[in-house]
Order: sequence, then structure tokens, then C-alpha cells
Amino acid sequence: MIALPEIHFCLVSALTFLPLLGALALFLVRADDATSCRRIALAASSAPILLALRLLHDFDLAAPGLQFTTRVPWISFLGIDYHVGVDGLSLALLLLVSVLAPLTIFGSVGHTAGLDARPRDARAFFALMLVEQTGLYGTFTALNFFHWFIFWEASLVPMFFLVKMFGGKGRTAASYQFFVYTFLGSVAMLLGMQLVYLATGTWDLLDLARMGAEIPEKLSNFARSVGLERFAAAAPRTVFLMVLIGFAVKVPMWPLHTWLPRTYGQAPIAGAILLTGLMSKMGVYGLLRIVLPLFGTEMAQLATPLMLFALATVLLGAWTAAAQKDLRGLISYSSVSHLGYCLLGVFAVGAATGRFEEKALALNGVIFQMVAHGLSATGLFYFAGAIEARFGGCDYDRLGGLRRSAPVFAGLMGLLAFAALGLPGLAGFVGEFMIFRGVFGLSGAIACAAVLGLLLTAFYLLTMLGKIFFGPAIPETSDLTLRERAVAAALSAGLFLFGVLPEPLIRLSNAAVSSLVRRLG
Amino acid sequence: MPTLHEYLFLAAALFSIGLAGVLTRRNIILVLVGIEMMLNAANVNLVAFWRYGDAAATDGVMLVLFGIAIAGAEAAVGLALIIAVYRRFRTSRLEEVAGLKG
Amino acid sequence: MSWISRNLWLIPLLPFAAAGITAFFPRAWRRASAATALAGIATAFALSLVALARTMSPAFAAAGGREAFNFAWFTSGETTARLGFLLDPLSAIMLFAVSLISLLVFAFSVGYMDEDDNFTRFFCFLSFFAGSMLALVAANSLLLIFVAWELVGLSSYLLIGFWYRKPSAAAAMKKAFLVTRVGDLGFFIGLLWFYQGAGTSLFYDLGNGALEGARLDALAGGAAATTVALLVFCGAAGKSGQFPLHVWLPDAMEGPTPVSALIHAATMVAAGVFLVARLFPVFELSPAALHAVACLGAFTALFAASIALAQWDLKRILAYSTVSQLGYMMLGLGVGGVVPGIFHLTTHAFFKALLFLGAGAVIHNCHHEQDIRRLGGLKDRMPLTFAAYVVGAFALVGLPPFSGFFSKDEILAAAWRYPDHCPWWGARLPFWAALGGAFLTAFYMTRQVRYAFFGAPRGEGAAHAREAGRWMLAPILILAAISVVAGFVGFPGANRFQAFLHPTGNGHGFVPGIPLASAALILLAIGVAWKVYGPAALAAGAKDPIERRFPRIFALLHGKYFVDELFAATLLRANRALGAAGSWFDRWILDGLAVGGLSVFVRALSFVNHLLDERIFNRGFDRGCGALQEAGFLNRRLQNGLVQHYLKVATAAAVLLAALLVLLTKRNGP
Amino acid sequence: MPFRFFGMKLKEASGCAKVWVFRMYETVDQMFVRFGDLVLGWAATRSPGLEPWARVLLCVGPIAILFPLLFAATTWAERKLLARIQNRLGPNRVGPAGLLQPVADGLKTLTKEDIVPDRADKLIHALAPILVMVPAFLVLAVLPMGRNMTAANLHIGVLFFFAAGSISQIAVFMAGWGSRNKYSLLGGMRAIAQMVSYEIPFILSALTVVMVAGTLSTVEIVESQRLGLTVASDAGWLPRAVAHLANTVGGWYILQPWGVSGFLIYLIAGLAELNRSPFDIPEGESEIIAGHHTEYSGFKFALFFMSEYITMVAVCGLGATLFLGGWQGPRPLPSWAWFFLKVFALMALMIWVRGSFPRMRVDQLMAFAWKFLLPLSLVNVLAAGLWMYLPSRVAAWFLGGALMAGAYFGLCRLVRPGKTGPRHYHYA
Amino acid sequence: MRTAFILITFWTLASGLLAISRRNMIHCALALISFFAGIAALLFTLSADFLGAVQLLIYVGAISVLILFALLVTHDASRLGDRGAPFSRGKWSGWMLSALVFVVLGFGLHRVAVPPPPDPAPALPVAEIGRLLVTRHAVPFLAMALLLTAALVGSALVAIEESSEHARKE
Repeated sequence: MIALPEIHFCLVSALTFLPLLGALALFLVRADDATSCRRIALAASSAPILLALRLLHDFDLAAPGLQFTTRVPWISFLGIDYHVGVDGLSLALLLLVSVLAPLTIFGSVGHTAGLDARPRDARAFFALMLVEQTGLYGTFTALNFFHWFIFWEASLVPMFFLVKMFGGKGRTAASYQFFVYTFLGSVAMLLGMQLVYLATGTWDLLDLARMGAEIPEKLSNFARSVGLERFAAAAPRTVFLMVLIGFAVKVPMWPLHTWLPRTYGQAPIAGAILLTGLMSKMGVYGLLRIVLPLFGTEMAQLATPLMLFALATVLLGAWTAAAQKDLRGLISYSSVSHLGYCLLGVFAVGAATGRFEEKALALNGVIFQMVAHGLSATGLFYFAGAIEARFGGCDYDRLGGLRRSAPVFAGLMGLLAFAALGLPGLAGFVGEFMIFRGVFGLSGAIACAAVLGLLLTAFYLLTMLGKIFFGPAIPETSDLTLRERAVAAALSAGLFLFGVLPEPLIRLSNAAVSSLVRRLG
Repeated sequence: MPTLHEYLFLAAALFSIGLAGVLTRRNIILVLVGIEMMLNAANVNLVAFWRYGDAAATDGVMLVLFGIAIAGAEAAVGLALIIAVYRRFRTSRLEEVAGLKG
Repeated sequence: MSWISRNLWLIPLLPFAAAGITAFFPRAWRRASAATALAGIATAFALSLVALARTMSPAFAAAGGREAFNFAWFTSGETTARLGFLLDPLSAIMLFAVSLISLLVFAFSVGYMDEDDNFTRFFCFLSFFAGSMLALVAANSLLLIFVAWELVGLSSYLLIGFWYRKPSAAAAMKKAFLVTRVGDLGFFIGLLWFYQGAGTSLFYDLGNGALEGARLDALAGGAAATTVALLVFCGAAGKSGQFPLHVWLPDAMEGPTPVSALIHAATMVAAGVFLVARLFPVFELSPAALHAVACLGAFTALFAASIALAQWDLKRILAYSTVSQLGYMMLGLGVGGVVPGIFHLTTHAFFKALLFLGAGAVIHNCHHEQDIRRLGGLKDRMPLTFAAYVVGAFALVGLPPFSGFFSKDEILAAAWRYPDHCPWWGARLPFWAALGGAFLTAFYMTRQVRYAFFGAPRGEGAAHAREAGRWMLAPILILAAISVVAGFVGFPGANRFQAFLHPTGNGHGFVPGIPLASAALILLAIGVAWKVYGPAALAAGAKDPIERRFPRIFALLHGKYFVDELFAATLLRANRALGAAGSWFDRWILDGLAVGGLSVFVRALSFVNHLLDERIFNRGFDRGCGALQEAGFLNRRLQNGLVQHYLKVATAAAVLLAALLVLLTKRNGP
Repeated sequence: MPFRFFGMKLKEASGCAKVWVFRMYETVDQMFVRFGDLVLGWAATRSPGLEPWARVLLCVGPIAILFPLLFAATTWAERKLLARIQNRLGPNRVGPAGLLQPVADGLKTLTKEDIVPDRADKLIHALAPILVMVPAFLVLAVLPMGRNMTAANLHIGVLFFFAAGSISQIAVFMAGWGSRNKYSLLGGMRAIAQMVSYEIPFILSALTVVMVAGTLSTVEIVESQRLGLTVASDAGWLPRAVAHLANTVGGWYILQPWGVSGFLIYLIAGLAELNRSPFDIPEGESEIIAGHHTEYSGFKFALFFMSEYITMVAVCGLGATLFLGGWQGPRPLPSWAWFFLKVFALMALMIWVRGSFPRMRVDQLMAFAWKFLLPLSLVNVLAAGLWMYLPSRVAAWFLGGALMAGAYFGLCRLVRPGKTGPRHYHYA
Repeated sequence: MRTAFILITFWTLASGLLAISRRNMIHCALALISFFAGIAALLFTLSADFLGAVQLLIYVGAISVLILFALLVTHDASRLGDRGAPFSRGKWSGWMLSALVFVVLGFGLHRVAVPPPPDPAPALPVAEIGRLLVTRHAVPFLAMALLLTAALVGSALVAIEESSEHARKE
């Protein structure tokens, strides 16, 4: 019997690459055999759950640092290692991926997967989903910027194809806009990080985080050393903004968000779920993992304008959501708005002043909110898909009074909507409360202004519920299928559980967040 | 016990025989056979060095292990290629397969 | 700490559990769901009685008059957010009232909702509501109150929209939630501020709570107390329908009548009053905040009562009466502290529940006819209901010796004495407003009773009305009995209620003129109304006398002072405009101008690049390639495509190199 | 006056009897080993150079004598059993119940003419039957046939078994090619294709055992299947007996989820390796006469025949060693008896299979190996890994069992034969 | 030991020479197999019995079968290699070159000092090798796994192509 902990050295890698193996395994079956493909994909996608549970079981909640790290030299003359690990910042997201990705694949039937239009490409669809999952895992676990960036892009490419192949009518334009937009952001980030590498000589995020405050100095020195005397002073800020743009596009932050509604509107539902439920979290996670530790000083200087941008994201997102005429648009903009809270939390923490407790609360809240939003937005999009599958579209005009013929649908949708609008007892509230409570202590005025977002959220979500489910019944329809019920029930259970007992989820991140905040000072 | 020299000489001889096979045979498969012989001779060398050197340094042995695995893959792919070539050119004589264009 | 204090959480949990269970019941399990819900609330009521008994025991007073049971919710950083439940006289009396009225309304609903398809769902929602409300009143933490507060909002949303197929109900449910949420924004900021200022959200925690000791002092500094109090009052105003957030309450009558009785009369709307009472230590720190509460309360009392004069809907009249009475309670809190406000809250809960259930019985037995112009003559057809309704009406208008008399009198007395400790020119106004409100109350209640129960039946429904069934009648009669006697616990001079709720306070004394004056005023109002709404006015098709006499004023009152329209024209329009603007900005400026412009720019750039490549660079490059190709022909000889040939060359080279190596290196060893 | 027995109190007497019985058992259990030691000692006293040779003889001799005898017995048993299955009598002329039939057959083959085809590649044709015997006997060397009864206790025993076994493919090819007969060649190619294909699941199923036992040595694998339960020294006979039973039986790998599936895979792949029914296409009489031994007669044919049966014994022996606890078994049967009992049981199973199943088709055979057995055995490796890494045995049982069942049903769904397509025979 | 080594030397040299010099290609292949077995024996004498067994398993069991199959597939089985020139045109230069290689190698070896063999023979730590495979050499190990899978799939693809060709012909 081999001693148990020995699996740890490859736990994270195995987790990351299992879905990829599944994607390869898909090629054992016919391209149009959607059922077999789904089964294989589901197996490959849910297999990491076991590993994730093992990881959770062995995870030392009290330790702030990274655990389960593997560091193998890769391209040594460039300082590139294969370096992965998990800490409190990524653990919750890792678990979120482990749950949502299989759930999405489980729910990917017919319209949800965009397979009604292209039944012959079922295999491609599931393969792309699995590759996407690997990209997500990789992004959340990589600790060396180099391969972190590879994973970051690796999650972009399959999404491009998912939209391009399985999307709605305007899919081509949407996919190109999505790709070019996010790719430009990524390029800016890559350039910025290359400058950081040239100035510091390492790609390793941990090493960089350890340097922390010295990085601006080094950047200036580097600029000087290559003869750009006049650029030296502005170098740190320029690099910071370049890196920030990469993440801000992904989250997205107003005014870099316009790719999002179009992409969400055209993507297949399963793709949209991954986009909003998981990929948008990559940006926030990047802010936590890279921007906060590396550019703390820069961030502190720009905290106020950044928070104003976050505020704009929250409020304008919500207002625009209220103006949407269909469910998808509404959920898209609501995603923008909700992630605005996360941005607000991160930027508020980035401000130099403030007490430890409030910063920790805000950051814990950001992570909590990501999980909560992941669950609720997934459900909403899934239901948007269910409506589209039944009526061929989710414009409000052709809907109404669905609760009569589909009471379970109405009930579960209502639950998800209320979770999204922050009803206490469901997870959304806890996240929002923590963020607001933290931000309020750091920057009261902006927090007060952002509270308006809660009202607006309630406004557009209730309007949506009213237009779809209440009033006289216009179309008759079937209630949720068993599969749809299972997906929604799983999500609702998560939302309810974490809404009532947030402690387990917060404890995952608390140690890492505390240490991060302490390091920021 | 034979000396290391003897093993090395034997391996060199076997290597040369393999090389001769590669250079002189007309049939592609037998060229491949020669290559396998050369690989085997090299393996013998590696193991002999392990045997006569530091027993704890297992890198040579690992290399042999990997070498054998690679040889397996190589044989499979090589023979598959040969079969493909055979189908394309209807021959397995090396001299007749001289066109570089497909 | 007693058993009940440690297990106070059971009281809200039981109805919650009932709701959770019935949620999974299929539609056909009607009896089972009703039984589950009733069992849940009955047990909760029993436990509330235990709690009440505990608070009355001497041991409890010896233990400091309150027992809190706190527990950790989550830990972030190094601080733990804690929640808790609190047993003190205030919560005990609220638990008692809420659970008792809920129990009665549940029983009533069994009869009332008898024919509804979604019977099981109704009991699920009702139980959920009862649980939320009980959690709210038992909470020992502002955060927990907020949680329960929102859940109460959710259940009211669900119950108002119970008949969701009616567009008006669908609109009303949304309106109710949103308007209260406007107030909740203030509450939420207040909660954040309170939490920030006190460092805890617990009220009482062995001296470390926010409402006791050093932490309360910390709140007292600066403008914090005023700000927190006013912000929290925003929430209370939203939930308790104070002007200008009262607009949702009358619309909420779209829900089934038991819902109106339970939520929008007896308990939920009282949550705002309860909240102010619970946070009274904070309000006490800020006279300005109390001012605001008193003034707004008084204004709302008068304002809503005037609207009630010109309504035709049986339930809407009661709804505006509720708004008005809530104004009284706020006034009581503002001018006289916890006791008058809560006393009126309690009595009002019983008699307003009675009135609503009576109205429900009428509506149910008149085939869902709610327009009082189409009712009439029910006095003979539903005598028991009529009697109970009249009792409720007397209690509401404050006719001695019904319960409303005592509670309202106490508020009036406190308002009368308000200028004594508030030297401000406007301090007298609340009293007069309240008095005017009392007059109007008596007037519109008389009008309503006359229209509904007297004269000849004017509609199909009223003509075929019968006495209500057992399930409906029993709760009505019980409530009527309570409404008659409940006031005596607050008999002036021997105020048991005061002694129980606020033993250290000295009350407001007894001003003998005020009860006499108010009783006289009320009798006058009843008399005038009786006269005005005489048989002539009650004839079928007759116009309302006031409408006939003062059509402009009636239209203004009937249009509820057009507050809704005002909101629609300002706030809602602004909101819509902002949404459209955001959309437009995204579409045309960000997407169109910025991204589109950029793409045009990039395209132009690539076109230029293309020209450069094709015309300039490629020319030279092609020539170079040609030269290389020439050279390549020479090399071609070597490349004869024979693998063995290559190999031989390579081997020869390797042999040569190896030979060199061998020859050039030194000999090593033997 | 207490009851006395040979002058001892009852308790003492029973203790004495226990020791005596135990010694008896030890003697019977180790009697071959003791005999070998005796011979070695004798050789050592005679001359120092003799001992290694004696050792070799001791290892080789019994195998060389015993297994041909076993072969004879097996042929008889197979014919009898098959006859029983097919409701006839089987050999019943020579000797009581036909027991001497193998002897008669042997005599017959010895006296038959040795025919070599005219244009055959004579050297290869002659070498093949000799070469085919080599692996058959080689692999027997590493089987522990009883406690301390292993001819060659290699630390890579299992690997050696498979490595040596793979030589037989070459012999088969030589036989097929050397005969210069189309049917022979086709049979040989079929046999090789089949053996190469089934060797993978065959080895993979054994690999699980190697993984869990953590050793390649057959002896250690057998020992690893012994549980180490102990009972208090003063416990009664029942707990002792139960502990003994559990120790000797409870640790068998077949009692674990991956072990069950691994054993089944091993058995199926083993049947295919042996070219036995239902995988006997290489020598399917209805298609290609008799495959690679079409052109053999007389004693050369007998060698082929013999090698097949001896290999069968060896495969069964390895199966018993890997999955059935080898020579482990509760007293009072001696260890070697247990081993051969298990081997016989497995062989009876194989004969039963032969009597029950129809022959497969070539394409079915290959599809079964590559599409079904190979993935299944890979999943089985995973299941064994689960078994090793999961801390809870119960969880491992359920997860492993579920994994294997899921893989089985999933593969069944995936590799559904569907409608029968046109048949392609590459070597026919 | 010495005897065994000498025997194996002759065995391997002889089968190697046979393998490259026989006209009959099947004989060549069989000689090659014998050569492989000889190498395995050499490894056994070097007390690397694990590697020897692997050598047997992989080369004798698998690769040689592949070679035999390839021979049979690329030729009409009935007239294997009896006719036609077995050697390519530049064979003499090939012989010379390889002889030269041997000479150079031998000359180089001759000049190098070698250590005496350690006694007793070291045991090949099989378990240690296994552990190293999944720890220190994990990456090449995985790469190897990938390579083998790719080879497997590639060969399967060839076979599929073939069968479809057959189908078209039929």
C-alpha cells in the first residue's frame, strides 16, 4: 500500500488534464452520436469531481499559502516552470468549475447545446466543452504566468468555436467580435507582463508577488536601462493599465463590455453558461492573483477612478439590463452588473487605506459572489435555453403567463432570479452583503451609490418574471423535463445551502485572503 | 565475468552489423531491421555501463526502458509507413521510392 | 437561560418547515397541506405562549429582562459575523400576536380558499410568510432582521401575486416588492452603517451588543445615530407604508383576502413599526429622527384617512385605513416611545385582522364582489359577520370601550404632551393631525358599513349572500372577542401593558380631557356620516354625496392625490430613460463609434500595408527568391532521393569526425 | 482423580496432540521440499561440483516428468468431460473408463510416419515444434506450486511468464510459414494476430495484481494474498479457525472488485492466448482445416498438442497464483494440493467453456479484443488504482464495483454489434 | 559465466549477420528474432533481468511480429524474397563503411580505460524504476504514453484505410 499523500504531487495536473483526455476519448465514437458523446463527455468532465473532493479533503484550510504545488522546470533559460497549485483564492473557483462544467454537459441536450441546428457536430461540441474545462482549470491553478497565459487563451479558443459553430443567427460576427476583443485585451496583458518579466527576470507569479512593492521600481529601472529615460516614470502605470485591460475585458468592466451582450446573445446556451458562469470569473480571479499582488501600489493610486468604473459597471449594467427586450440580453447585462460588485470589491481593497477586517470581508465576498453568481447565472441561462427550446426565442413579446402550464419552471426560475437579486437565504445575498459591508468601510459613498444596483436588479428581474410567468397565459407549454429539473435543482440546492450556511465556502478562502490582505498592508 | 571492453566490442560489432544492414539492404523493412539492431546494440552499451558503473545511477537503465518503448512505437509507425508507401508505390524496394513529391 | 430562550429559533423554523414540506406536495393533497401548515403554526403559537409566559415570570425579570441566544454565522478575516434570537417582552408580545393571528387566518383560509386550484401552494406561501415574520420579530441582530425582512417581502410578493393571471395582480406583486425595496435600500445602508459603527449587528450580547453599553455610546457620537435611525426608518417606512412609499399597500389588495388580513393589516406592515421599536435605543439618541418619525406618521395618518373617504373597493378602504393607522403607530413611537406604538400595533392587529376577515367573508359569500356600491343589505343575510364587523369598526374608530379606544387614546395623549419635551413650533401639529385622522376614520368606516351592510342589495352577489361557513366564522368571532377586551390591558392608570413592556418607564400620565374629546369627536363623525349616507345615498345607482357636492375634491381623493402618477411621470420615466440611454450608448458609442472606428482604422492600416507589401517589398523579394532557386538547381544533384545514399554520406562524415576525435584525444588508461 | 491420558492431563494432552498434528501437517506440506533438500545434501557430500547440477535437476526434473503426465491426464479429462456435456460416453475402450487412452494415443503418434511437405522450408518446419515446447516449459518455472515449491524464484516472475510465453507466437509463425501451405500460413497469421491482440488485456489484467501486490515475484504475490489477522493466544478453536480461514482465503484478489473483473478478463484473454474454444479460429476446421499444424503429423504434431495443453496448465496456474491465492488455502489440505486443486478447477472451467460456447468469427474476435476487452482492462487498472488510493475499503468496493459495472455496461452499449455488415477476411 | 558470454557472442553475431545477409526475407526476420533473444540473454548476463524480460516481451513478442506482418503484407506471401536482388546498388560501399565504423569504434574503445566489474552484481531495483517513472521521469513517461497511443492510433488508421480500400475493391 502506497502512502496516501503521494498522489498530491499530480492531483492538480490530473484534475486539469482529465477533461482533455476525455476530449481525445470522444474520438472513439461517431461524430453525430450525441448521446454517446454526452455520456463520455459527462464522464470525463465529472471525473475531476472525485479529484477535487480529494483535494478538498486534504486541503489545509488554515494554511494561507499554496498547496498541492507541482513545480517542474520547463523552459529554464526563460525562467518558465510548469508550476501549479491551489490556494484559497482558487479553490472555490476550482470546485465551481468541477460542478458547473459537468452540470452544463449534463444539461446539454438539443437546443441548449446548439445541436438542433448542427446535429452532426455533436462530438465537436462536447470536445470543445471539455477543452474549455481544461482551460478553466489551468487558469485557476497555474502559477507561472507563461502557462497561465496559455490556459487563459486556451479557454478563449474553444469558446470562439463554440460560438462560431453552434451559435444563433449572428454567430459569426459575434464570435469574431468576442475573439478580437478579448484577444486584444490579452495581447495588451501579455505585452505588459513581458515588460514585467524583462524587468524582474521571472514569470513566476509567486516570486513576483513576493517582490510586490519593488516591481514599479524595477520597471522604471528597466525603462531607464533600455534608454527610455522619459518613459521611466510612467512605466509602472502603463504596464499596470495594460495588464488591467486584459482582465477588464474579460470580466468585463464598463466600458469594455460591449462584446459581452452580443456574444452571450448568440452563443449556444451551454457556451453562454460557461462564459458567464466560469469564464467571467477568470478575469476577477486574475485581478486577485496577478493585479493585486503585483501592482498594489499602482492600484492604490488609481483606486478611486477604478471604483467609479466599477460603479458604472454595476449601475449602467443594471439600467441597460432593464431596457432589454429579451431574456438573454437581460441576463447578459445582469452578468455585467453582478460582476461589477466583484470589481468594486477588488478595487476597494486595492485602495491603500482601510482596515484589515473590511478588506478581508470584501475579498471573501468577491470570491463568494463569484460562486453565487456562477450558480445563479448558470441557472438563468439554462432556463433561457429551456424557453428558447420551447418557443424558438426568448423575446418578452411572445411570452406570458407560463406559470399556469409550467409551475415548476416558474418556481425554480423564480428561485434563481431571487438568488440573483440578492434575496437573503440564498447565496447571492451573502456575497453582496460581504462586499458591501467591506466596501462600505473602505469607501462609503461609492458603496451607498452602488446599493442602488440592488434596487435596479430587483426591478429588471421582477419585470422579467412578470412578463414571462405572470399575467394571462399566452402560450401553452410543457413543464420542465426531468433533466432540466435535475440541473435546476442542483443549482438551487447550492444556492440555498451557501445562502444559509456560508461558513464552509468562506472558510475555503479566508486564510488565503487574510494573508493577501496582510501582504497588501 | 567478461570485462566491460568485451561487452563494448560486442556492441560495436552488432552496431556495425546493423549499420551494414541499413546501408546495403534493398528492402525497406530490412532497413528497419538494421535500425532495430543498432538500437539494441546501443541498449547493451547502456546496460553494460550501468552494470560496471555506479549501481545507484539508474538513468541509463531508464533510458533503455524508454528506448525500448520508443522502438516499439517506431516499429509500429515505421511499418505503417512502409505499408502506406507500399500501397502508394506498389513496391518496398528502397531505390524505387526516390520521388520526393507525393 | 431558559429552554425557550435557547430554542426560540424553533418558532420560526416550524412554519418554515411546514412551507418546505408543502412545497413538495402535489396539487391534489389539499387537506394534507392545510393540516401541515396548521400544525406548524399551531405549534409555533404554543411555543409563543411558552415564551410569553417566560417573559412574565419573575425569574425573567431577575435575569435582566431579556435573554439572547447568539450563534456564529460565518468568519471572515478574524471577525465572526454572529446572528441571534432574542426573547424580551417586545419580541414575546410580537410573537404572540403574530402567531395567534396567523393561526386564525390560516384557519380562515381553509374556508376561504376552498375552491382555489392552488390551495396547497397557498398554504406553503402562508407558512413561509409566518415563518419569516416570526423570525423577524424574534431576531437579535439587525442583519437577521434584514434577512427576515426580505423574506417577508418575498412572501408578500408571492401572496399578492397569488392570482398571477390577473394582470393587475401581477403588477401589484412587483410594485409591492419594488416599492418596499426602495425603502430597503435605506435600510441596507443603515444596516451597513450600524454594523460599521457598532462593530456588531447583534442587539444584545451580554453587554457587548450594539444597543447596550459601550457600543451604543459609540453609535451616539457624531451624526451616526441620526443617520442610522433615519436610514433604518426608510426601510420601516417602506414596509409600513408611510408616505410616500405607501403606494404599494392598497394595490396589494389584489391578493386573496386572508393574505390582506394577515400581511397587509395585521403583521407584515407592522414590521416597520416593530423595527423602529426594536431600534428605539438608537432613535432615542437622536431627537431629530424621532421628529421625523412623528411628523411623517401624523401626516400619513391624516393623508391616508382622507384617501379612504373616496374609495369604492371594500378592501381598499381598509387598506388606506391600515396606512392611516400605521401612521398613528409611527406617531406613537415618535412622540411617546415604544409603549403607545406597540400597544396600538397589537390592538390594531386584532381588529384589523377582524375587519379583513369580515370583509373576506363578505367577498367570499358575494361571489367575489368587492365594490361597496354593489353590495348592501348584508346585515340581514350575514348577521354574525355583520355583528363582528361592527365590533371591528368600533374598535378601529376608537369608540370606548373597544380596544382601539385605549390604544389610540394613549397615542393622542402622548402627542398632546409632545410639546412639553419638544420645544418646537410644529410640535403641536401631530396631535391635531391625529385628531383629524380620528374624525376621518370614524367617517369612512361609517360610510363603509352603511354601504356594505345597510339598505337593499344592489348587486347580484349581495342578493344571494349567505352566512359564512364554520372555518371562516370561527376565527372572525374569536377575533371579535379579542377586539372587545384587548384594550383593557392598557387601561389608563392601570396600564398592564406599559408595566410589561417597559417596566422602568413612567408612562405619559392620564389626560382626562383627551379621551372625552376624541370620543365626542368620533361620535360626531359617526353621526354625520350616518346622516350623509342615509337611505338616499344608498339607493342603487346613486352618486356618492361627497362626489355630488365636491366633485373636484372627490376626484383628487379618489385618485389618491395622484402620487402613483407622479412617480410614473418622474422616477419610472427617468429609470426607463437611463436604461435606454445605457443601451444606446453601448450600441452606438461604444460598439459603433469606438469599436467600429477602431476596426475601420485597422482595416485602413492593413490596406496600406497590403499596398506596401505588394508593390514595394515583394518585388525585391521575388527577385531574391529567383536567385536562390537558381542556386538550388546546383544542389539538386546531391539530393537524389535515395535514403541510403544520404545515410552513407552522413556515416562517412561521422566516421571521419569520430576518427579525428579518436586520433586527437589523448590516450586514457591502459 | 482427573482423567489422564498417557500420563498427561487432558489439557496437556490436547496441546501435545495439537503440536503433533501441526508437525504432521508441516511434514506433508513440505515433503517435496524436504526430499529436495535431502538430495541436495547428498549431492553436496558427494562432490562440491555436483550441487548446482543437482539443483538444476531438481528444478527441471519434476516439471519435465510431472507435466507431460498432467497433459495426458488433461486430455483424458477433457474428452470425458466434453463427452459428458454432449451426452455421450467418451473414451471407454482402453483401460478402465478409458484411462489408458492417452497412452494409446501417445503410442499411435510415435509410430506414425513423419511427413514433411515437399517444398517446405525444411529447417523451419522442423524447428517449429521444438521451439513451441520451449515457452510451455519455461513459464512453468516461475509458478509457485506449493509453499517453498518454486522452481525458479525470480523477482520478475510474472514478467518472465509473459516474456517467455510470447516466444510461442514465433513458433506458431514458423510452423505456419514453414509448411508452405496457404491454410497453414493463414492459420499461423490468425493465431499470431489473435495472440498479439489478446496479450494486451492478458498482461493488463495481471498488471492490476502486480500493482496492488507491489511486486513482480510470483512468490511474493502469493504471500501478499494472505491476511495478517491474529487472534488472542487463548482464543477458542472457533475464532482461531475463522481467523485461519480468513487469513488463507480472505486475501485472495478475486475477492476484490478489480480482482473479479481482472480474473474474468484474465480468463477470457487466457482462453484466446491458448487458442481454445471459443477462440479457436486459428485452427477452425471448418475454415482452414487445422491452421498451422495442418502439415504436421506424428510426433511433431504431438508436440504441438502437448505444448497447448501444458500452456493451458501454466495459464491456469498463473491465474490461480494471481487471483486465487496460489497455494494458499485452509488446512488440512497441504499447499501443493491446494494449488493443483485450483488449477484443476480452472481447467475444468475451460473445458466447460469449450463445451458450451460456439466459435467466434474472426472480425468479432478482433473487435472483441480491441474494442471491448482492452478498454475494460484499462478501466480495471483504474479500478485497482482506486482500490489502492482510496482510504476506505467500503468506498473502494462500491466505487470500484460501480466503475467496473459502469464500464461493462457502457462498453456493451458502445460496442453494440448492431446489424451484421459485410464480412472482410484479410487473411482468407 | 564466461562460457555463456562467449556462446551468446557467437549467437548474436551469427544471427545478426544472418539477419542482414539472407536472401530469404523471412529467414532474415527469424534471424533477427534470434538476435533479439540473444540481446535479451546478454542483458541477463549483465544482471539486468528485468530489462531482459522486457526485451523479450517487446522485441520478440511484439516488434518481430510486426515485422513479420509487414513482410507478409508488402509481399505476395507465396513468393517471398526468393527472387530479385536483395541488396541495393551501392552495397559494397555500405559494407566498407560499416566495417570502417567498427574499426573506428574499436580503435576508440581500445584507447579507453574501463573499470573492473563490481562484485557482487548490483540488483536492478525494479520498484525504484517504477517509482522514478512516475516522479522524476514523469514527463518523459507521459510523453511516451502519448507517443505509444499515437502510434497505436496511427497504425489503426492505416488498417482502417486498408479495409476501406478492400471494401471499394469488392
